[in-house]
Amino acid sequence: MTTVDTETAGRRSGLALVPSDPEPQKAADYRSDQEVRWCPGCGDYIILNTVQAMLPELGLRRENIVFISGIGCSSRFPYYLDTYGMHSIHGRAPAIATGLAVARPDLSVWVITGDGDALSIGGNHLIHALRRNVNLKILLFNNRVYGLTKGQYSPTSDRGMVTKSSPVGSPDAPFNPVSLALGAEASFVARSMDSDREGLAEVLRAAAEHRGSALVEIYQNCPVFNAGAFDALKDPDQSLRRVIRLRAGEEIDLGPVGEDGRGTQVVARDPRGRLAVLPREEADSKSILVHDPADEDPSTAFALSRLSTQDLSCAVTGVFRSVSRPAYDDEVRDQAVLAREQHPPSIEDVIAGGDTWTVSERSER
Amino acid sequence: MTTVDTETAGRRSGLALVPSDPEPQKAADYRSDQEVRWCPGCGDYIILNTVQAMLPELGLRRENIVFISGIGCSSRFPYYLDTYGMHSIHGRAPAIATGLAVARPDLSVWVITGDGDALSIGGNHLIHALRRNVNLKILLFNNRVYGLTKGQYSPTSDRGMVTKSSPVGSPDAPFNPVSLALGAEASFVARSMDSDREGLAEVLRAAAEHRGSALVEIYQNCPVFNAGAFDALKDPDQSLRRVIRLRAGEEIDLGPVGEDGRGTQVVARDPRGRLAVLPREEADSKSILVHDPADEDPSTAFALSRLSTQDLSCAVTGVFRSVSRPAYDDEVRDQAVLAREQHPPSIEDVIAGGDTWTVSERSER
Amino acid sequence: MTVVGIDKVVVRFAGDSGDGMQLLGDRFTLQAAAFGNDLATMPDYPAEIRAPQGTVHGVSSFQVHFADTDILTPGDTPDVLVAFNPAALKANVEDLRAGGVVIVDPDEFTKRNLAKAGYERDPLTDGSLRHLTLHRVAMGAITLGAVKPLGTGRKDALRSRNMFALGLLSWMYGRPTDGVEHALRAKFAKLPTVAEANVLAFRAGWNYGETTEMFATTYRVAPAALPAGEYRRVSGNAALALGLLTAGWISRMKVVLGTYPITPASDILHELARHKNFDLLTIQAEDEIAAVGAALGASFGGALGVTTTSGPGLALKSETIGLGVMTELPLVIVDVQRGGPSTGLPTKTEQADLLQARFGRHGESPVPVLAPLSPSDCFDTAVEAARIAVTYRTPVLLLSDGALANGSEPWRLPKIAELAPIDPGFATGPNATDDSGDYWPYLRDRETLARSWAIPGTPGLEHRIGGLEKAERTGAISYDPANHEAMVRTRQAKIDGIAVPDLDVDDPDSARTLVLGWGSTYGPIRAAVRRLRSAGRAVAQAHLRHLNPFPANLDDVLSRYDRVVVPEMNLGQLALLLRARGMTDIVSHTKVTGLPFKAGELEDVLMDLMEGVAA
Amino acid sequence: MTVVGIDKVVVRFAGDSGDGMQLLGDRFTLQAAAFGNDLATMPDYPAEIRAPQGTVHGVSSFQVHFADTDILTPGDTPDVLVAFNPAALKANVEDLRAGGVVIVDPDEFTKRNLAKAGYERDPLTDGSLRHLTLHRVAMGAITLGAVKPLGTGRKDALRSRNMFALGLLSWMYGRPTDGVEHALRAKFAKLPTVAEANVLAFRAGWNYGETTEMFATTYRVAPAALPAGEYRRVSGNAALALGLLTAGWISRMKVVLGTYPITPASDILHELARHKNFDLLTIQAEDEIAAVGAALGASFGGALGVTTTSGPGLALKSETIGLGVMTELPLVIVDVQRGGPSTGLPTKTEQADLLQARFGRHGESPVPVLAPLSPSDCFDTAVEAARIAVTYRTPVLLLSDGALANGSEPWRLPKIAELAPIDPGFATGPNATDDSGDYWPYLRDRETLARSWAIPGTPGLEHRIGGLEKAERTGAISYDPANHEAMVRTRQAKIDGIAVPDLDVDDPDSARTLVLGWGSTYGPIRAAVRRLRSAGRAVAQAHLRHLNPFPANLDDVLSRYDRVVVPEMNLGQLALLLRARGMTDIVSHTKVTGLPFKAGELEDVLMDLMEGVAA
Ligand SMILES: Cc1ncc(C[n+]2csc(CCOP(=O)(O)OP(=O)(O)O)c2C)c(N)n1
Ligand SMILES: Cc1ncc(C[n+]2csc(CCOP(=O)(O)OP(=O)(O)O)c2C)c(N)n1
Ligand code: SF4
Ligand code: SF4
Ligand SMILES: [Mg+2]
Ligand SMILES: [Mg+2]
Repeated sequence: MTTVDTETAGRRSGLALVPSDPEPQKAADYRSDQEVRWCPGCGDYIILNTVQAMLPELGLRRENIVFISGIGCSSRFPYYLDTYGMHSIHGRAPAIATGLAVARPDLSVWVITGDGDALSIGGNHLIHALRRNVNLKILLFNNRVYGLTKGQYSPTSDRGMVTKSSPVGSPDAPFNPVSLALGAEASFVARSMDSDREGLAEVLRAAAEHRGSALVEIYQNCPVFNAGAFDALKDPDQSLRRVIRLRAGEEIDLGPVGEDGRGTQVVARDPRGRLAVLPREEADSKSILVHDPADEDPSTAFALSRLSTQDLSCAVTGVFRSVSRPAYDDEVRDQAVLAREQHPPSIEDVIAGGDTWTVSERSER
Repeated sequence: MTTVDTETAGRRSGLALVPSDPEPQKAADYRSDQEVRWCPGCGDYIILNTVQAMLPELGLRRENIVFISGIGCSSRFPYYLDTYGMHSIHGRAPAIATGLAVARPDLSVWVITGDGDALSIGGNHLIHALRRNVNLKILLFNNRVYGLTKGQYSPTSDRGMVTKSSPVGSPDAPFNPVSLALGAEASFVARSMDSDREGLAEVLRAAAEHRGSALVEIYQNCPVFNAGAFDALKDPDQSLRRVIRLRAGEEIDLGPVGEDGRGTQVVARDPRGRLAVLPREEADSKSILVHDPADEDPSTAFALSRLSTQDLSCAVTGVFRSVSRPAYDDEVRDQAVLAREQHPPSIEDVIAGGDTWTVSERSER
Repeated sequence: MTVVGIDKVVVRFAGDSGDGMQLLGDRFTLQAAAFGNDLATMPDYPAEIRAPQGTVHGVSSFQVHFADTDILTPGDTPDVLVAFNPAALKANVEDLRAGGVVIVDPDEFTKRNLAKAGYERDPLTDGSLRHLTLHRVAMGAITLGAVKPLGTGRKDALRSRNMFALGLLSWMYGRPTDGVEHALRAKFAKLPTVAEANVLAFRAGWNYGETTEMFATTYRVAPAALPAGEYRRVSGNAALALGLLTAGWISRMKVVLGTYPITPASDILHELARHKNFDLLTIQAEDEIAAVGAALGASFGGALGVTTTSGPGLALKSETIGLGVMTELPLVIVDVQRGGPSTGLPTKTEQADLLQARFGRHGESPVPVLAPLSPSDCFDTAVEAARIAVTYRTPVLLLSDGALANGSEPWRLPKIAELAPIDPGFATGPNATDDSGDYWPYLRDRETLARSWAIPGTPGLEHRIGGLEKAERTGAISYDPANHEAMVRTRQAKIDGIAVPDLDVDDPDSARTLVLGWGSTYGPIRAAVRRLRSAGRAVAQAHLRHLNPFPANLDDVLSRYDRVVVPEMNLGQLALLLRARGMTDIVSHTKVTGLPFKAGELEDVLMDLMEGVAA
Repeated sequence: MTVVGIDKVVVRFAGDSGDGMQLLGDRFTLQAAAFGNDLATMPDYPAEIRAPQGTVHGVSSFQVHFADTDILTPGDTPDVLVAFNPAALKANVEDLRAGGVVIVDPDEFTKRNLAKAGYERDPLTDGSLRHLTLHRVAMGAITLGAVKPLGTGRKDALRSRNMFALGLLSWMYGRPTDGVEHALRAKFAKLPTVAEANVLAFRAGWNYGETTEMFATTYRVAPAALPAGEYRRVSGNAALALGLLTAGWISRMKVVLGTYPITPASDILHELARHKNFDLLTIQAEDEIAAVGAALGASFGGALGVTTTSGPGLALKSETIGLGVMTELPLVIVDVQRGGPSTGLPTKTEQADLLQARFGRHGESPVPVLAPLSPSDCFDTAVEAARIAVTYRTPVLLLSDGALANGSEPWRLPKIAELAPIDPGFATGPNATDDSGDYWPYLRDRETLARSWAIPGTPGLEHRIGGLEKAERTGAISYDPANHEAMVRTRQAKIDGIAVPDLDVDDPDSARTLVLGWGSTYGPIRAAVRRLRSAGRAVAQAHLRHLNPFPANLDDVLSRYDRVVVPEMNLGQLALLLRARGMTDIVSHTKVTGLPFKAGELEDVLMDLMEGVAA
């Protein structure tokens, strides 16, 4: 698969300017020589494998892929991928990646971050990257805890969660990362889960193709400090009742599949216009929501993000929003191109500035 | 008016624990001896006057009111109010105010900030204060420009705005502060305008009464660096067509008032469930939105925030959302109270820790 | 069976992160403490993420040094190593002294485990341990047998191996055992089977020593001659937390800790979070800037604002500390130093933030700097830091480090009632000296130069402070050049004038060489000095706890010596500060490995230097 | 009418912020420049917010010093003050030399205006200006008359008063006038009436001088003997921006400026943002941390990452600069220093960030530090900073200050083609020395100790870097103690070994006293030294541009003098660094008022000191 300059429906691909590799690649090409050092059972392993399996499909030259991470267990990720990479400092990866992406249109730039890294110390850089729509793919590993520092609560932890830093329960209300991203004008927002390899690979591919910032929240199990936080979504039976998978152009449904091959529950607008999960038979068929991630108005995507609850009684996954709007780095570069066309650079002219005068030899005394 | 311990509908007031002043106060009591030094025509003057006129109505002891600001023209505000105050550093006022509010339940704590201060450098503290629902009233003076540093574009400036730092136009897409706040789980979000004294005073009062974080975005004119940015909303005729004033329990309408005393345009759900502004006669009366700021689900408030456009062809003002949820500082203090009840503090016991042993005189050799 | 009396022993336990080494070390330490030995400990965790089982990266260890005299370090070289798997052996065996004892479980030395540990040949058989005393004890198998009656599964049963080792070592060193069983039952009260398994394994270990003939000798380390009193074991982080709590207690100020987790400082938060029944609040903020901001905000409200962090966090807090300097509010900033620069070696120790603490802010913004010299001294230093912060209305920097934070030692419990109270002396009425009846927040105490401090809620004293330059006395914004000059110099004079105890010198032999240290190097320096003196060398020792301002007699003291040796775990930061005071003859000895100095290594260095002097 | 030749004159224009003082000063300066005088300027803005009209806080001023010799400062005491209103008089009159000329518009001295300015009595009549030469010129009324034909409204017409003043001063000093009218018409090309009004006012001013008999004398300042070449006037911020642009040009690297606005650094952004036609990008980031992060990210991609800020911003960037130290990537950090601590005096100048620049990071994280010594030198220093950053793969700190940033002087245009190119020397293939065929990003150049640098997009050299300690050569994560020690010392050695030109000393008379400065104090120090020499005193002068590492001959140079006087606009930060190198006999002379040194004040200080020496 070659993706250079794919312009689908007038939309430039996120990879449009990145050179492609004529040679076929395999997952193993993306394995670095570093020993992987997460705890046994950590969800990060599956995500790593999924990414390693997905990257070859992009067909990019490996040297033109860069992973930038912050600090956290998840942020060790770049070490294990045989691409260029930087394990930076806590919370700052989106800012660092912004500089890189702006300077180098020929790179596919990925950010790896955790719920603490992205949403606690790094919250500002995250929302600004999304607002500006820098061409970055941001994978947020949400294990709802600070793993690396041994288990304090994070901005996505449940209120009341008991940790070493909250022995009688966290007093903080959590963020919903998808809602936050939508409030910050994100052009692409998706959610997936470590255990859902297929779903994850799908949103990662979509993110890669998206031009602009793409935020992918990934529910990730931390068996050591927040064991089983997402178990309810992993049990096949529970998952059926709880997980909503968004698919563009399709009705949003869930629950055990009925005879018609569709979920027995649907997401529909209630009479006040708000979203609700109903048994299919109770829903007026016109009120059933058909998913449109390309909707310019993020309000429906936002409403969908609120269907997901912190207690996971309902979890919405897939691509919430994917709309086309100018990418910051493209804009900045376009300004430069235009400037160059209008005024070819002359260092001498700029140095002279405009108002100069000459002191001739004879004026020397 | 005395507001101590007003518990309306089971909701504790934002001022519940602040001592009230038996003496009547006047605006002049809140004027400090400092000469006000904004540029002539700056919207900050009107906001200052409005606040000085509103504070006496709260009936609080003046010494129990604190204004904390960051850095910016707007952040000079505390100097002009004869209360306690701190003109802190750029972007950090919400963090500093959080510490103060948590430590001192008997204070009414206000934060004064600008679009740069709150949304650029201070973005992270803002969203976290809102998420935690700290009992702070945050007034965001949005003039869509960095005033103090002489006119660079800000995170609320129009894309394409020409400033000294963007001579060919800003490449940044702006935030919508109300959307951002709602995405960050804010329990109270409102918007008003410098010139709309009455509307402003109203939302300020509501903010003061709200327990938890209250964000009030105030459109503020900067005649020097972004002159007339909000003029379209000030011309009475234009304002009628553009400004939507939200009122709890009322239909959301705008436009010239019809014979029935109601606006000729309404906000209604379109068939896909999204909000739209329509002539009243075109709207199915059931689809007309009745404003419910207390709706637990912020989705409708979010949708309303999207009706406001950056170009001000439509501007929604008033209280978007005001819901009751635990305030961080109350929670933290309640934990302490509970802890004290369960284990009265004994410094000696804590110091001893549990595992002690005694070295007696005789064991000395 | 011989029983040999010895004066000290250093034992190190090492195994996989999951093998319970910290619990084992902890219990063994408590036994020594209860017995009355003096002791020091040093835990060592693996790199921050749990590595695959059985690899060298995943090894966790705990070292205990206990003795019949007062001791100063966790020991340079272990006498005994209990290695629970080949990786633990590999990671630790080189540290042992020649002739040291190694206890291993031979069943763990399978091909697979050896390979995981990176051994090409079996060290138990290839002769590489010839210089050591090797004991093979089937700890796993015996434990399994011992707990069999409980019907526990194999994997769970093996978890009690650490208690087997505790039993065995307790027997070897004649430690009291009754406390142990009691403590285990209490710890696992909710899991009685686990408790029982641990007790059975512990007994099995003791019995193994008693019954088999593997160990020909047991040892006795007599109790140490510690000052009489009630003691506990305390780590630096715990002592620091308790010091902060105590400062709140004796000042009657609410303590508000605003912090963001970071290794190796997080445990201070964890400790304080447990004491919400005191007038204390902890705020886990969104980042370090918010953390120090919240602390400063609380201070503005009349609380004792505290923030705790490590180097990277201190860097982030710089700007806000500057605001604290300008607003002249109390604030205690604790930096538990770790290996740098950048993320560096986050779990290792270092003293390389001293210059950041002194100078890491823009403008002229002096702050007092203190450093504790041992784990228990973290308590006193924290109280002292708070006292200075409140008395002088200033941010104070306290520099702990990874070695202090996680190390522990016996601590004679302080008598809280005997501590001098701290008095915030809040203003209660107008103070203007011009009969205006105004309140002047920047009117200063003549002696301390501390400004007047009125807190919100005080009627009639409403005022505003902030980061812009303040007019002398009134505190109004001032752009006046002369005022700025005066304020800059006043802020400096205030810090320079802080009352600091004189530097004590220990110099029984009128030496020509002084060893001067600061912070956690106290233990190894003192131990080295003792050794030198036993070897008949005259050497003086002094240790700085106040790094800004320095003790008033410092220049005097230093001038009395031909040379001053300054050992530091950095590239010579204290040495730089001393030279900047015009002191010559400073010999900087530095080491930056992430590990504390060893007494022996310092002894050698000092010896060489002194021979140089003599020559 | 007498025409008097003089060698220099200092003129200050002062008025309300809205009165166009900066434009006036600018034009007058350009005339002097075009005439061939040497010159220096100093604008002074009011506090950051526009104050109410007519108040002292709202006064804006512009000082120009022009002369027939090369000059070094904007002048200590103005010879002429043009005050557009009472507030402007009040704010400035005390700075004038005795006998100086004051030009005021008497119509402005209304009761109301006097009150706004805080005058209780009219200074024009109360005798308080007795020691000065007062000229009352109805600038407003005459301007109104002059522009009447255009039919402009009163308020707009009065806006041209500044050009009236320009005309009058041009006449007084015999400045060429043709350029002015042309320039005004060009500037207001889109507003022809305004252009015409300005021209008419300008002519009216000239004619007023020529016609009335108010001024008995006019003055002539001959052109200065500047080296031949093409000149322009340049401010420090503009020169700095152009230096960065030029560094990109000669290195063929894209320049990426990541920055966040802050006074007095913002103009560097403003200048560079205008040159997007070069291979240059500006990113106005959300804060200072993001700004330096973006710059470092760009550097990682092979660009020249640059970030510009002032003290508070530098504090925030500390942690990320540490990452730059660890990853060993080029990065230029410009700190335009202002009055501190905290928000301090944001529009004033100071040199108090030197120690922050040197030490304001955790761990041992050395970076080179450079400081330009005049506005035009900002160009060379920026090029030099970039050269060091790229050659040695290191963050470099450049310390400008408010006085340099906004001050201006004539600048002989550099010949870009003659500048030595900067070569990033990107790696293109594997470099492992062990025939593994691997790429080792931390393999070092033997001479510079710079590491190998492969940028993304280079096939086969894929690798990861980051903030954890790196293994020597391979750059893999390493927790090895010996490796850490080696890396800490190597990073230090790399910076210590940077090639820095020797310190030049100007010492024609074999003096016993050396004056050593750094940064923007060059002008006043040099001027003071000249005066002393004219007075027959022997005094040597040297100025440091490299503050880390210091020039290799520094110790040598200093040791040649009995005493070294170090004037600084801080509390003695360079002095501290010098003493820390073991230098004694350092006399620190400090001033922290937010204002530059005056030559006269330094002359006095040095004179006193030398008398002391002599005594
Ligand atoms: C400036 C700074 N502050 C704090 C830390 C300590 N720290 C490292 S990672 C982390 C949180 C990690 O949580 P998360 O981002 O959720 O990642 P996880 O480990 O859970 O994958 C913290 C607090 C640091 N390294 N640097
Ligand atoms: C750490 C820091 N960075 C930058 C600045 C410079 N600065 C001061 S205010 C400001 C922006 C002000 O904009 P805004 O918050 O919108 O306030 P306004 O002046 O428009 O009211 C900036 C960039 C500073 N003072 N401190
Ligand atoms: S602590 Fe949790 S997140 Fe970190 S590596 Fe272990 S399991 Fe994974
Ligand atoms: S610059 Fe703008 S925001 Fe600032 S004081 Fe002037 S008018 Fe107001
Ligand atoms: Mg996490
Ligand atoms: Mg603004």
